[in-house]
Amino acid sequence: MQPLSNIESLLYFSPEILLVIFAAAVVILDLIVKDTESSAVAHLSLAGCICVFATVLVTHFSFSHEGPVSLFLGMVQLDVFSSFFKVLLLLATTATILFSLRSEELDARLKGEYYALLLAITLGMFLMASSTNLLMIFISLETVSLTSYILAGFLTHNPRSSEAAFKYITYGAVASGTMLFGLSLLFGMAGSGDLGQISVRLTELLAAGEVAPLAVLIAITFILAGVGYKIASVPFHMWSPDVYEGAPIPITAFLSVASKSAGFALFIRFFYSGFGSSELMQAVDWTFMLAIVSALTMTVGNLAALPQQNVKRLLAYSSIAHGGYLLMGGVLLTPEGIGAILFYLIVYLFMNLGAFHVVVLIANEEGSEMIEGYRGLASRAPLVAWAMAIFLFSLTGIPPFAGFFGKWLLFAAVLEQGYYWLALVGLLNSVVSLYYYARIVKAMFLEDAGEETTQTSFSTGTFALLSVFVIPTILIGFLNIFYTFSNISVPVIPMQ
Amino acid sequence: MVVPLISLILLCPLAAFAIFGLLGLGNRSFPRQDYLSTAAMLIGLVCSLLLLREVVPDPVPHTVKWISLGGVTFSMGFHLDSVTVIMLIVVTLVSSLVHIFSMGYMHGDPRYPRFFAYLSLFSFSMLFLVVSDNLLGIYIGWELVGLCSYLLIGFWFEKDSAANACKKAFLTTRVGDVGMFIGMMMLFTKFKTLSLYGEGGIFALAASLNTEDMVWLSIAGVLIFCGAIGKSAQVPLHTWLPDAMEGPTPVSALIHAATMVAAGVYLTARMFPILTETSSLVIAYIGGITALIAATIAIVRFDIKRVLAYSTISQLGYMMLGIGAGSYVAGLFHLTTHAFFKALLFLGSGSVIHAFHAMHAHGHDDEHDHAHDDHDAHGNQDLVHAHGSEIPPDQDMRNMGGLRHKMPITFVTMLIATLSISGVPFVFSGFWSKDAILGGVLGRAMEWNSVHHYLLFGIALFAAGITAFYMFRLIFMTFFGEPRNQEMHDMAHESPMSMTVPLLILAVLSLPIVNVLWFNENYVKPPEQPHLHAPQHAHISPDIKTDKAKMTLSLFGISEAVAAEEGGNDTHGAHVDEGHHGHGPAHTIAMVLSIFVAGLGILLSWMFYHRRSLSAESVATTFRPLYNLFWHKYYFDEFYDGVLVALTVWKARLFAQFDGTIVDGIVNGVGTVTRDILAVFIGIFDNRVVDGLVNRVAEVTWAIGGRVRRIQTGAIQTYLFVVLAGIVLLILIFRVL
Amino acid sequence: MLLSLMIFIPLLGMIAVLLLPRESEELIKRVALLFTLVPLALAVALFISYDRSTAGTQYVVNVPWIQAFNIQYHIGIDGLSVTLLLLTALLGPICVIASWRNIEKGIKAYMALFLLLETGMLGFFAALDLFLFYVFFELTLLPMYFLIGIWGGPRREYAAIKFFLYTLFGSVLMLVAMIAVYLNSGAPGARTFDIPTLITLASTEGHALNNVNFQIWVFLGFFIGFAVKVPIFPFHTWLPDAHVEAPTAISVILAGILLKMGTYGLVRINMAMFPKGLDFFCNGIGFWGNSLALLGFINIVYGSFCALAQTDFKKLVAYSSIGHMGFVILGLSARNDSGITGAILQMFNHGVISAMLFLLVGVLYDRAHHREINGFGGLGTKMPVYTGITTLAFMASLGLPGLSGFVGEALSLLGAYDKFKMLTILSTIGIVVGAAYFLWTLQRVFLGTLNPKYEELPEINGREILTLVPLGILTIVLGVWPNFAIDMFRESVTNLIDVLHAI
Amino acid sequence: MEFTLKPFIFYGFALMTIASALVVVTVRNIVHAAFSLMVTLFGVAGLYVFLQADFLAATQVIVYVGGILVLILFGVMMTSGRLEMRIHIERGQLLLGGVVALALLMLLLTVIANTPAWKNLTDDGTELPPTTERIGELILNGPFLLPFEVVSVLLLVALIGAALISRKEVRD
Amino acid sequence: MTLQHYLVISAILFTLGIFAVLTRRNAISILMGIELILNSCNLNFAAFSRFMTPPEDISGQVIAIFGIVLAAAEAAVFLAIILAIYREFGSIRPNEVDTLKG
Repeated sequence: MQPLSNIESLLYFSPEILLVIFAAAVVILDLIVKDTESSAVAHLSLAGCICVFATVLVTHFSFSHEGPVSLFLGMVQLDVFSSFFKVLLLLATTATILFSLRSEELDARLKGEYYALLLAITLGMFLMASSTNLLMIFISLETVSLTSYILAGFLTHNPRSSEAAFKYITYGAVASGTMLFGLSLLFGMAGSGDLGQISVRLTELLAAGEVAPLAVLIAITFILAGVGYKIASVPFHMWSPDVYEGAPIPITAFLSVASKSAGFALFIRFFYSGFGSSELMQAVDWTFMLAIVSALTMTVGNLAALPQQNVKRLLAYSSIAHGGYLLMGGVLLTPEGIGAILFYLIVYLFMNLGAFHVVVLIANEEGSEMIEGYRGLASRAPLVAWAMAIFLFSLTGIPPFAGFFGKWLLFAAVLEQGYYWLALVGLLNSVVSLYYYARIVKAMFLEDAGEETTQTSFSTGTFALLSVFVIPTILIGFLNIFYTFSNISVPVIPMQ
Repeated sequence: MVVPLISLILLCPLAAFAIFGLLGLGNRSFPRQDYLSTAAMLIGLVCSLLLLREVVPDPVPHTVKWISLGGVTFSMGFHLDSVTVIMLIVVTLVSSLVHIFSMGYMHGDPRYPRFFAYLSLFSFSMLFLVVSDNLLGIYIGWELVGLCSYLLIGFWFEKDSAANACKKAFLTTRVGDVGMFIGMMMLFTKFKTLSLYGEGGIFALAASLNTEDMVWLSIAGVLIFCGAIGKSAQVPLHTWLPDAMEGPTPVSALIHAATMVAAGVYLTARMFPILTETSSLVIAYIGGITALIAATIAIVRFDIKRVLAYSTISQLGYMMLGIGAGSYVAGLFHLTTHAFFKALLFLGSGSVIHAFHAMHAHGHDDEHDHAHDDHDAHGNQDLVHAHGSEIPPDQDMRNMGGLRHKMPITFVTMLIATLSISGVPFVFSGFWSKDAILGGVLGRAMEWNSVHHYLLFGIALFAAGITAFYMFRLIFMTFFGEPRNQEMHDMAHESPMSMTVPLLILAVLSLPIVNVLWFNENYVKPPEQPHLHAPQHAHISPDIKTDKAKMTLSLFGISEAVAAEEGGNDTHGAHVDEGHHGHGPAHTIAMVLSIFVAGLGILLSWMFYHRRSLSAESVATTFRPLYNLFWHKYYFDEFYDGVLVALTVWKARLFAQFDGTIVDGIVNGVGTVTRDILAVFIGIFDNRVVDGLVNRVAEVTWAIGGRVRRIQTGAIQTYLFVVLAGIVLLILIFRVL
Repeated sequence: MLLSLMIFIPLLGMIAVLLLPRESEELIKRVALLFTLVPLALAVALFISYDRSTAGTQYVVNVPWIQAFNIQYHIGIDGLSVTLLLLTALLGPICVIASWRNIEKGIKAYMALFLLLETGMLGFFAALDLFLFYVFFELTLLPMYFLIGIWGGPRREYAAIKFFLYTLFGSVLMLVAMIAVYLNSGAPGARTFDIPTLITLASTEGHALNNVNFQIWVFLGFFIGFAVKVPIFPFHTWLPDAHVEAPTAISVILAGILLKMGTYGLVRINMAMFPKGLDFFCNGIGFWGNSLALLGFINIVYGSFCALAQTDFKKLVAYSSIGHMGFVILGLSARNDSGITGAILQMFNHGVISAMLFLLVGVLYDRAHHREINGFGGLGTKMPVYTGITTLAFMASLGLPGLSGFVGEALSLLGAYDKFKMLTILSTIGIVVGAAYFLWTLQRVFLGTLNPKYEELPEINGREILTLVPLGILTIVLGVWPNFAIDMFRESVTNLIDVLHAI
Repeated sequence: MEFTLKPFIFYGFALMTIASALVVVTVRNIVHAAFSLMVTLFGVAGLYVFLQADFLAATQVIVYVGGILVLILFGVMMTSGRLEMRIHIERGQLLLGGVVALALLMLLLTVIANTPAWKNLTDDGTELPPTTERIGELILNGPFLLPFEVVSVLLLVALIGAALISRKEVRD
Repeated sequence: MTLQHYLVISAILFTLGIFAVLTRRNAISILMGIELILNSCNLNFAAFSRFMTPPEDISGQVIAIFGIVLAAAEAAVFLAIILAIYREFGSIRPNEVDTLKG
């Protein structure tokens, strides 16, 4: 597979280019439109998302017959895997834009920049999903990170938002610095920035005894700090509850879904394509380390979620725990495991965004993110309450909701490799998780609101959006096509 | 003809009950449930009589598959032999008479139709038990009669005493039933069937068991007998029967005298072929002890029904003793005669109660009121006053006296029954049957040269004397002498026709006319007992045997009429029954002795209670400990209460029970103790420990959650520290592992 | 097709109910009733047309579902499932009728959830694919949680979450075991969830599923999952709470069907699929060899004694359920025809009888608004019909011959005695204590002098009688003619025993 | 073997870099720290020169010293209340941080010492052609075109974001 | 002047950066620490480019240039956020910015 030259690559790269164009257009439109109440900017960015979506599909179907294509002289790669994530990420971005439109906490006057930043971060994530070069990996990661810091701190009048941004950037800078150090070590060992070549060289060097396994291990661990911070895995997770709580809700939703997905894309690309060769794994068996990280991540996430009163924070911890479940699939980096991660990411996208949508609605209505605000929701707005219940039970992993099917794939992948203890830890964790999810359900259904209940009415648009999340959450598990999707999207280990 | 007839016998009463049950759903009832039930019983009686001719020597069970599993089958079916038919006749006859009697006795009761429906259900259950050819069927009938007994004892459930009594009856008998069920399990596991008869039946299979299995078979036999202990109120599970007298008197007559309690005897007789020496001896001892204990308790009772109740227990003990001693026919014979005369006694007492009761009802609107009003004022011989107040006034013999003029028919019929039960010779059936048992026991004793059986004979003989004594005490106190409660006496009157006619019929039946069936050797044949062998040392010459007999006789100071019987012999071996009257010297000896003790008993009774030449009070004072023992019914109830309560730390309650009223026995004992201690403990255990363990896990999880949360201090540098330390640790852990 | 129709008609009913306006309560109830009556009719049709002479599954539907994992929509019935399907379908309309008047708020959601629950239960008993089986198993969880949690008593939140957590705990262990079975069922690509296939594989010498150690562990995984549902000591503590707090109809379902799901699972999966694992736990040798029977014994005695200690009527019935399910476990551990038949009969009969008992408690609670046993007394005079039906139910429950409770109990014990003599003898304590608490309750509630507070207590009404009569008839019919039910599953049991003895 | 000054100069730069970096992380006064950082950055630039990375060294001086450091100083001035001038350090934190940092250092040194591929690679001192042109080629017509473009987007984002966040709030 | 020399210097710089980040209770000092870390990475890249790749391959140096650019961008945003923090909290001591926790 010969990498395409810069010029040749442009056609394959059209989704990203379109994204940049729309981001620029949004900034310009914002300068033109003076009306602060207008949502033209948002609609332009929505249109952008849709166009990019179409372009992603067109690009994918036009070029997928060529197999994986390496672009820009080996910097990025276009394959089913990256297309899969692009679709996923665009869905998340679209949803976030829609949430932002409805959210009352975002500052109306700054919308132009806001949407431009959203499109820019999407670009970064696209690149994270398709990078095959160390430099590209780092740059895309930094793009996403820097934009995230800004988005998290977007509510400049809100100290919590600023604090979130501060913690986020401090944490992120250290993590990415550490990662860059790891990358430099890797570069130093292999003498190349290309993932494929690194894999080949490392195998040779390890075989020749030129490189000690410890060196590779340290490089991997340092890199894991950067990746782990993106997917919020223990011990790199600590920023996420604070940031999720402080950031605007749509951004929290976006971070918990899109950022995590992109992180997993990077993780899979890096560890599976880069280090997935059996020779490497024999020399440096880092899977056990990942297993420990995975077990710790879900346990810490779930246990810390138990006493939370703030739903956003609770969902932050839950999102950490889900990162742990997802990591299980990555422990051994088998095709089954990767397929399970991809499938779970689809499911997670819908159920988690759905849950955050409800959080947005309640925050708008109650002005509160606390569990008390959910009291008696079932009588005030039954449909919203039922939708929330479905999301939460799906997050718990209870049949017939999609979350169960996702978990089942992950557990099956782990058990397949004989990691019984890890599967057990995961399952017991999902029992624990029921407890805090059910607290919200309890508040919604089993407790009365106290004062006389007034029916809260939501617009049909709200319900339409809600059903966009509810229906997949119920149906995905029963439809073959999603399993197929996730299975064919597993990247192939490049043949050496 | 057999199947349709038996089906008819069973279905008629069942239909009568079903009609009541179905209408009951709509809270209605058939207007003449009494006629319906009675008619059903009379049809049954006719059919039973018709069945007399159908008996064949080796009956084949008529069975259907009831539960068929892959490997085993439980079938239900009829087994019709002579004993079955006789039982059928007895049950249907007594039941019919009780039905008729109840029309008068229960007249005006608000739940009058229900009473008859229950009676029908009982009759069905009892008849089902009787005709069943397998243990499962018997067990089903067994439990169903228990249910009916429960329902009927608690018929006047508004009375707390009745409510307690019915519960006690059910539970006490169930304890025995569980034993029986375990026995059934043993038999089933061994033989893979519960059918008794036929090729693959238990009896046929058990016959081929070898000697190693004898211990096992003995245990199984005794366990099955446990059911009989409960149902037939044998020691130690007899305490429920006296309490069961809380039920209406016709119920006492039918269920707790004539039929249901005799079912235990019937069961034991049915199991006759699998009894071994050990199990037979256990049965005999329990029967004998029961006969004695119950009889002695009866001496000191004042409640007319309780006297009869203890008498029933005592007589049931006789029957058990008879069967345990191998006198199969004698045991069943006594069952039959006892059914009639005891039913008669109960119905007679019912008549008396009814007479008093009617008067009693005048003063009180509530017809079941049993408030203790002024009857304490009358001079009673009560030594332990606390207990006297328990007896309803209309059943208290101390309120009676001189009724023979007021109620002549009742008096005469009851007298006949009393003579019969007391063993007054020749013209009363009771004499013959009781004598058959005594003779059988003595015969076994002599034949086997068995100390056990001599002892049992002595007990039985002694009890026979006591029986005569307390029965005549009852007659004297009730019908003779001066009225002790003039007001009540004035109101008393003879009962209506519906009540007296059954009395008269039963009186006729208490004469030895039914003996015909039993005297016919070909009609009732005792089954073989393949596992019952005479002890090794029992093979002694007839001479010595005779000598033994003579010695025994001389021991009692009687030497007459022995020689005449010496020609008779019983060399049939151990498994040949000796109940047939007039055989062997043993019977002659027994007869003579029994006549003697009966006479003695009657005489003493006459002196104490009629002529009053002896003072019961002074005797009671003299033998105070003994008297107390009898009065407290050998402390059985207290024992059950006490032992269980003693487990508790709740001493106060214990004492309150000893000097307060006699709280009812095992049930409340078990109930109270278990609730207060055991079950509460388990309840706490369940909440605290089992649940607590889970909750503790949850708490710990929660606490860890709190801890994990606390790491999230909010200070960014802590987070960074965790990251970097985490990196170091991950690398180090990996290096170490 | 008939079977699928039966399973999914309640789901259609749920959708229909959801589409109705919230205000038209009567209509909602009628629609719900209709959509529960249709499955009943279908169940009766199945029951009649079921071929009793064979052990094979009938009315099989087998279509691929999630091909990626070879998961199929595979349903079918054998004798055991058809019996329990009938029970489920029967209790459906009964519960709808029982909820007619006493559900005050949110009848729409209630009926919708109830119908969903029914689909879950029906599907569970018909599923022949392990994955489907699990999905249906869990499908019952959510409606139950809401039904207890929203319409329950004062401590409903606690009870609901407790029920949920316990069951989920069990079912995740089951999930692990299930995945383990799947992964060991063959080479990648040839793996299967198909229960009949798995049973065959598990008894194939040399197959990975046939390995003793594997079977023991997997057996344990499934066992704990089902044990929570049954519930088997010490996983039982959710039950009294759930029962006490749940509304009447839901208690009925809980006791009548949900507990049976546990025992059904034990038979269908644990026994049939892992005979070697089963053998380890009930071969009578050593502690482990007696452990299953021991659990049965503990359940019986412990449940009975706990019931004796209760003063809450409903809690008493709840604990009695624990005791009665012990007989099922004991019977199953015997592994012979009388034991297993007895256990299955006991499942069905307990379903019927406990349903009756809970309905009866509900009748009383609706009138007196409390369930304190000691707070009544002498009701027999005021409510003779109610007393009569209660007596019938009590007698059936305490194992009076002639009523259905006896047959199952007796057969279980007879079977168990063959293997576990001492434990069975000790278990008979449960019979006596069972009689004790029921009679004691009968006495405290119905006998004695009438509590003046309840002078005006109305008699049980026609609607309530309507819910009880079918169950009462079943109780009597099955007591008198047990072959009526046994005919259905005799062949299945024989087949199962062959499997068990083939090891 | 020709005696050269080169090693001495190298060690001088190395020492300067490390010593000033030590001052950066230990000195209490933030302005002193900032100026120490400048020395460090210069030192690193010197090391780049030794590595014959002339363009990189120039970039280092221009961007770091001319840009970032000035930015930092601005930051110091805009936020320096009286308190903020002195950097607060807590002993426990110092200890923990020191332990972790030392552990990391030990790990890295172990790796550096134990990687044969990195051993015995001496700078042979051959002069290489200037890099500027080649770097331009690589960035504008080579594999680094895409990163270059992306970084430009990133810089734009940072620009917008920094302006957005630091903008003084006009409260309503 | 072997590769190891450079690597050791870089490692020390990295560790000092980490140490600063962990111990300095001032946001700007933390930023300085981060800059040290990034410098150490760049030094690594440059050194590896010199020693581990063919002389004509200078991609390591280019990566280091990109590293400098990224560091600049990051510093800009970081300082902007520090200003926001100073505005909201009146302090840039990281341990005083801890309203979000638990």
